[in-house]
Amino acid sequence: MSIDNVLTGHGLGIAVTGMTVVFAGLVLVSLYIRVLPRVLEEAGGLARRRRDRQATDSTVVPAALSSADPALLAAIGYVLQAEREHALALDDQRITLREDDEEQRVWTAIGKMRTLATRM
Amino acid sequence: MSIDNVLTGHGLGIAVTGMTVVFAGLVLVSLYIRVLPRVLEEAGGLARRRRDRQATDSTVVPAALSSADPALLAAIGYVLQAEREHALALDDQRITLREDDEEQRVWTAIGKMRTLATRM
Amino acid sequence: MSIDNVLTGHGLGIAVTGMTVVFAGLVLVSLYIRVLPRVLEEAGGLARRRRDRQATDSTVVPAALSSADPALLAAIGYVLQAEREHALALDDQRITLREDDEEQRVWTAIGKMRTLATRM
Amino acid sequence: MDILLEFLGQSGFANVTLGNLVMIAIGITFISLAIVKHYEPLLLVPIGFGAIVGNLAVAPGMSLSVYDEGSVLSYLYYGVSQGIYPPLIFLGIGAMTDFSTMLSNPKLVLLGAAAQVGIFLTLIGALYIGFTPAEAGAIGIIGGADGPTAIFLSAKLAPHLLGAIAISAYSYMALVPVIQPPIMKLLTTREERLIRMKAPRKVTTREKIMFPVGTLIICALIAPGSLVLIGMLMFGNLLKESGVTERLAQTARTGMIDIVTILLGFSVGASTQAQTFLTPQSIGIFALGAISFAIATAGGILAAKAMNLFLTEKINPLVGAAGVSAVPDSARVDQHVGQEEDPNNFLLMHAMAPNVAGVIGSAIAAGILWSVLVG
Amino acid sequence: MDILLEFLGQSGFANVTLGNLVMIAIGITFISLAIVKHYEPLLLVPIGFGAIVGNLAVAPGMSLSVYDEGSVLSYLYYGVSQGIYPPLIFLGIGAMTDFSTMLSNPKLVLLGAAAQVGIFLTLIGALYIGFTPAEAGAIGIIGGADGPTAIFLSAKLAPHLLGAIAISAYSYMALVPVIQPPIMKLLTTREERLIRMKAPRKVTTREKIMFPVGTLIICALIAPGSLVLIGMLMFGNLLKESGVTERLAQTARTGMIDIVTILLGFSVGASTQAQTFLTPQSIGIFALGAISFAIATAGGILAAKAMNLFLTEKINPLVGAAGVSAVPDSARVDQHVGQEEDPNNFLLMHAMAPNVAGVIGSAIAAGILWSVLVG
Amino acid sequence: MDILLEFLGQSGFANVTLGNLVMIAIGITFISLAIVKHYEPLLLVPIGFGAIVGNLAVAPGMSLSVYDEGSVLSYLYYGVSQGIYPPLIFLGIGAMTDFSTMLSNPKLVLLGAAAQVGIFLTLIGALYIGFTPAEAGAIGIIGGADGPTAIFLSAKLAPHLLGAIAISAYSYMALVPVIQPPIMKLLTTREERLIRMKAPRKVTTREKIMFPVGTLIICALIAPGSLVLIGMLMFGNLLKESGVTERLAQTARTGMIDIVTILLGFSVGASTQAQTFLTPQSIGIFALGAISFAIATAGGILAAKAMNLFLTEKINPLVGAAGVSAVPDSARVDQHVGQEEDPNNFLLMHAMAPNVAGVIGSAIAAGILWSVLVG
Ligand code: NA
Ligand code: NA
Ligand code: NA
Repeated sequence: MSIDNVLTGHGLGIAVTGMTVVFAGLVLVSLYIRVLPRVLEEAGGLARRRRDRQATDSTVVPAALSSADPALLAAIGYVLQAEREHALALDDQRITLREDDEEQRVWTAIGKMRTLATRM
Repeated sequence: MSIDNVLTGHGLGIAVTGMTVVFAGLVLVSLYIRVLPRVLEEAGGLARRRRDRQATDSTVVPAALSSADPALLAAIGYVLQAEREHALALDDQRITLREDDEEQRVWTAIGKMRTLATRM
Repeated sequence: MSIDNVLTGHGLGIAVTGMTVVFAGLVLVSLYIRVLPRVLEEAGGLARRRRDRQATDSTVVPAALSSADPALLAAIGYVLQAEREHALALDDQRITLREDDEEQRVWTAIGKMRTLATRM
Repeated sequence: MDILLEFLGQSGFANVTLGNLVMIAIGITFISLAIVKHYEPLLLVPIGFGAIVGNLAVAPGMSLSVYDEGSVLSYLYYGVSQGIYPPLIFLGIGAMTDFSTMLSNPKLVLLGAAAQVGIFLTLIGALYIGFTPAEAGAIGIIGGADGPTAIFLSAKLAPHLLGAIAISAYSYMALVPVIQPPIMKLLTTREERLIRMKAPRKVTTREKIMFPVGTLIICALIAPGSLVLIGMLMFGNLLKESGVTERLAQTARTGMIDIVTILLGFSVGASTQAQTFLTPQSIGIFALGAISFAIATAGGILAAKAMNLFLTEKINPLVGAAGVSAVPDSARVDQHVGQEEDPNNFLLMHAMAPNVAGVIGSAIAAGILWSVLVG
Repeated sequence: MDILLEFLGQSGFANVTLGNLVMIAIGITFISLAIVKHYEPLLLVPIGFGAIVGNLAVAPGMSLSVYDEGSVLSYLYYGVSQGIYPPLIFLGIGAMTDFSTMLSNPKLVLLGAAAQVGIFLTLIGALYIGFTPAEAGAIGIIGGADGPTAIFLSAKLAPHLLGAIAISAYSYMALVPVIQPPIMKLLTTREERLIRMKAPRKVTTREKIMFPVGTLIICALIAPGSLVLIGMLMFGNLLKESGVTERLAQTARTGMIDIVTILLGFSVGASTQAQTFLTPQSIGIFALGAISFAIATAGGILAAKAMNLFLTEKINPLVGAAGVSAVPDSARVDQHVGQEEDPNNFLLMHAMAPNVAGVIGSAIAAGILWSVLVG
Repeated sequence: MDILLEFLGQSGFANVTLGNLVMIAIGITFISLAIVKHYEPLLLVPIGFGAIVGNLAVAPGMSLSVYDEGSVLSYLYYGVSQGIYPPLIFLGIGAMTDFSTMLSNPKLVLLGAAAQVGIFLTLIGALYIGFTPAEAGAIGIIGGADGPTAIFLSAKLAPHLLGAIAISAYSYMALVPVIQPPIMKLLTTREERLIRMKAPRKVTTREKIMFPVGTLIICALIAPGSLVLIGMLMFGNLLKESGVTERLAQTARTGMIDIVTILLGFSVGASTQAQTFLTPQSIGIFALGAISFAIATAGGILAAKAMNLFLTEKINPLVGAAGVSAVPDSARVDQHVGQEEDPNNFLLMHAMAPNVAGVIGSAIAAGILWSVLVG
């Protein structure tokens, strides 16, 4: 047990380097996710029209409720949770056929294709 | 880039051999599946009696409907599809105990065996 | 084919050793499971109070029914089986959050945590 | 044209032997039995199809078969040849097995020990015929009526016989409903077959949790060679019974065991190439395997009759036959034979006790044979 | 301070090249196409993300990339480089494919053979450009429009080109809805595209069970190199159709194929490091790949037209284009193009027959190329 | 008789040491804690049972333990010793983690960085005690409170300490509800613990999709050694969020992670043989591990307090403690301690942000240590 071990092992240098790089990394991630919504907002004109149908909001509890009655919160949370799980269960069954149009109903009619749909 | 490369590499020979063998293979497969139902028909006397319960038809849309109203087709297809998926979901739960008789009901009564049923 | 092969191969010694050890092992297992309930009974004072809610009985058909009408047995077995499978299906969804208190309802309310709950 | 001729020289038509065709026919037979008779389909279908594939893997100069280095089949077979798949199968079996009946019937455990006599008498028979001690041990284990255990031990003691031993073990396991009833009827009286047994007592969750841990320690101390098989079996069972690891148990008993079963069955089947499989040795192995099953069945029944000499609450000796393992077919056969005499006699839950005990017994026997006969 | 500087010298900022950035951009493009256009998302997302990871794996002195011995990525890539993943994918595909339409339309099988002409003409083209025969064979297989088959053959014949061939194959498979329609319209008349085909007959369970066994035997006899791919495809299908192994089929078509797809896609993507990927060869491979798809499409269509010369019940030549495989996109494209002329013409079920026949055809072609060109 | 005696000489009774019995007792304790206290059962049950198995694997001359070449356990352990399992676990975690709270709280990410100070101060402490730099780095990572990351780095830097480091990391992660609260109360005032935080904003699907790609690129550029761990974490998350690969995400977060968890936990447990585990070094590692967790907790809390000096919307410093990772126990502890002061204060969703950021932070730290300290 000796401080020499620390010095010989470059302990301080490694620690300083390490914390510097960890902070640098997470600061960059932090900046990235801070900037992301604005960039998407601005760049999003085209994409938004294309994908409006898909962009669903996350299930974060809205601000107005954050200080509300906990029982209410619990109830809302439960419903969100349940719906999400339901959706997940359905997702599980979903396949990768394009779901966007008329066409789809026809595929379904054939009743043959489903199993092939996830093929490589 | 030169035709010599093709000749040196036996390109033509390989291509001819390849297409010949691919065609030979798929012609044989084609003949096999063409002959199969007739062979089964003829050889099937014994087997048919034994397995009548099992031999269910595939869900191909019958000929008479092929030029029918597409909405009707779609509806039939949907039902077939749904039933098939339902069957599949059940299958998933099925185990490999013989399902053929009285005996079975007793096993079920015990309520112990199920998990062991698929044992090696 | 000769009895010499058996002698040279120590066949009898292996067989005697083998059966001795197999019996020794299963006799010990037999004693262990015979002694187990009594040991648990005696040592169980503290543990029992702590875990009373959990200790559910196995689904073995109770003695009184063992010579009862087989149809009744079958019916009971079926219900037990069905309930058990239902429980299993639910289990499948269960996660490893502690399920023991008030606290839990709050987690549920958040509706965010579930997916992380089984994290390493 | 040269290329076409050369190619045809490599094709199956030029290289498949009569032996291969025989094996392909056997593979088709396995598949048919599984589909028509519902004999162990989860194993006979993969093994049968694997046998077809393995006996078509005969092109000279191409790395195809399980025995060719670097072939895909050789990678899949690695889990067999190194004994990795059997413990993983046992993990899944542990996660699907309810040991309650055994826990409530400790004395029936002994029947699972008695049935292992088939293993050791067969070993002597195999030595007599001229097999080496290691080979004889691997052949004897067929009498354990437990596929994964047989594969595990063969991989250690006699890898060159693995295919024949595995096929023999699974064949007779599939044929348990054919093999056992005559022996059961021969060795028991009608009065014995009519014995009704007392319903088992309730088993607590705590017992079920402590069972796998204690059993592992006992078995591994007494027969270290059984550590991996029994360790995995009990690990799976603990995952099932702990109440807090259900999602792991669920995966172990569904996706995981299914994947391993597919790979194990297919690659064991693919290892049965006629060139290495159709030998006089294999015929000897099949003959010994049949004897082994018969002796094991008799051992269990006679042990039950012997125990009855000392017990006031008699055991129905039919349940002794379940000690061979072959879970759960063997226990179902007991039930069936018992009901031929008395349709209201439900032996199944009693037969499950020696049945699962037989699995443990065979694994211990395999551990002993491994440590005595290896190297 | 020295440590910080030294560390920075190892960091990505110092080592990522322009080529890596290009590949990262390609990876992002793949992911975007999958999400926005829904092109083959189960493959493009893993491949795209893998390409990003692989092109960030450039720190000198650290074992990171698929090409560095002992790295995690190298272990995951092992299943690609040894050709293990593709047969396992085929197992799952077999377990999810219903061959009914093909069984009821035997003559349409030939269209799946005709489309393989793309493979062999591309091989000639690749030889012409200057690739070695083995390389040319691996490149030709892009025209098979079958990812696992392309990876399997490349791993055997030209492992150094595997990344480019796989990416090319999957790219064009994703682009089938863009590539095929113009060719289809060019080679067919409006009258031909209006042809309605007779509905297929019923197929019995027994036919479905006997199909995989017979097909395996035929294909493996005629082209032993296709044994593993077709063996696994038919094994999966037998598990599905046998009626007694549904739990194995279910696992093969869900958990098992998903796991393999994740590992295969990700590690193929990660193998596309700019240092080995951005070469003139890759450009040649992409160009040849496009030609290959076009020829294959034309081959299928022209074969249908040729067959119509002899048939009384005409085939709609559009379904010939499905012979390239790219299941099921290619069959859907046929349906779509057909409905542009006649919205009540349902070609899809007819197109599935050459579509799945094309999978078998490509696997046979791969088997031939492997045995002719290896070593 | 000789055979019986010889066999007994190999049996566990003759070879199990007192140390093995101690380890078996520890294994049983782990299982008990998991079942009774519900501490991290998905890991403590496999590790505990593995420890029992590993300490019974002591028969001389038999290939049983994870350290014996060719043993089944050694094959299962390969995924640990080569660092393959941890990234696959991360894949599953990514596929089950919702990063929404973090995306809506970018500044809380910094708390996940601050908590990594525990890693580096522990490294200095380990050097001081006399461990080599590589060993010290592996020990420090215990403070990352992340099992897979700890195993991954130990496998690279100090494989001989892997068992002790992994057990230490998982033990303290299980004990987070015991370790953290006193430190949290010590370092915060009642007023601070009462701070309510603004509800997070909504996060769009597009943000969630772009997050994993951008984060991977940033982290891998700045610390290439974190590529595999963060790459897999983000890959899993992209599969989850892309909306087109849900079936892959579903498998990654269920069957796949379960299989890997079973194998990882069991084989890590089995590696803790008394002969290599019960050493003075292990005691040092456990002591340093406890210090590491305490420092990390303090680091996160103090960083939150420091940030509050500059922020108008104050952070509740309790959420800083979640920066250690130990997801999600640590975040739940924050919630719990916060509610002791104000039952209507819901900190959990806020605590999840530093919690998941801490996972990324630890992976970056592991990447740095790997590249700085490796051979
Ligand atoms: Na047995
Ligand atoms: Na094709
Ligand atoms: Na951390």
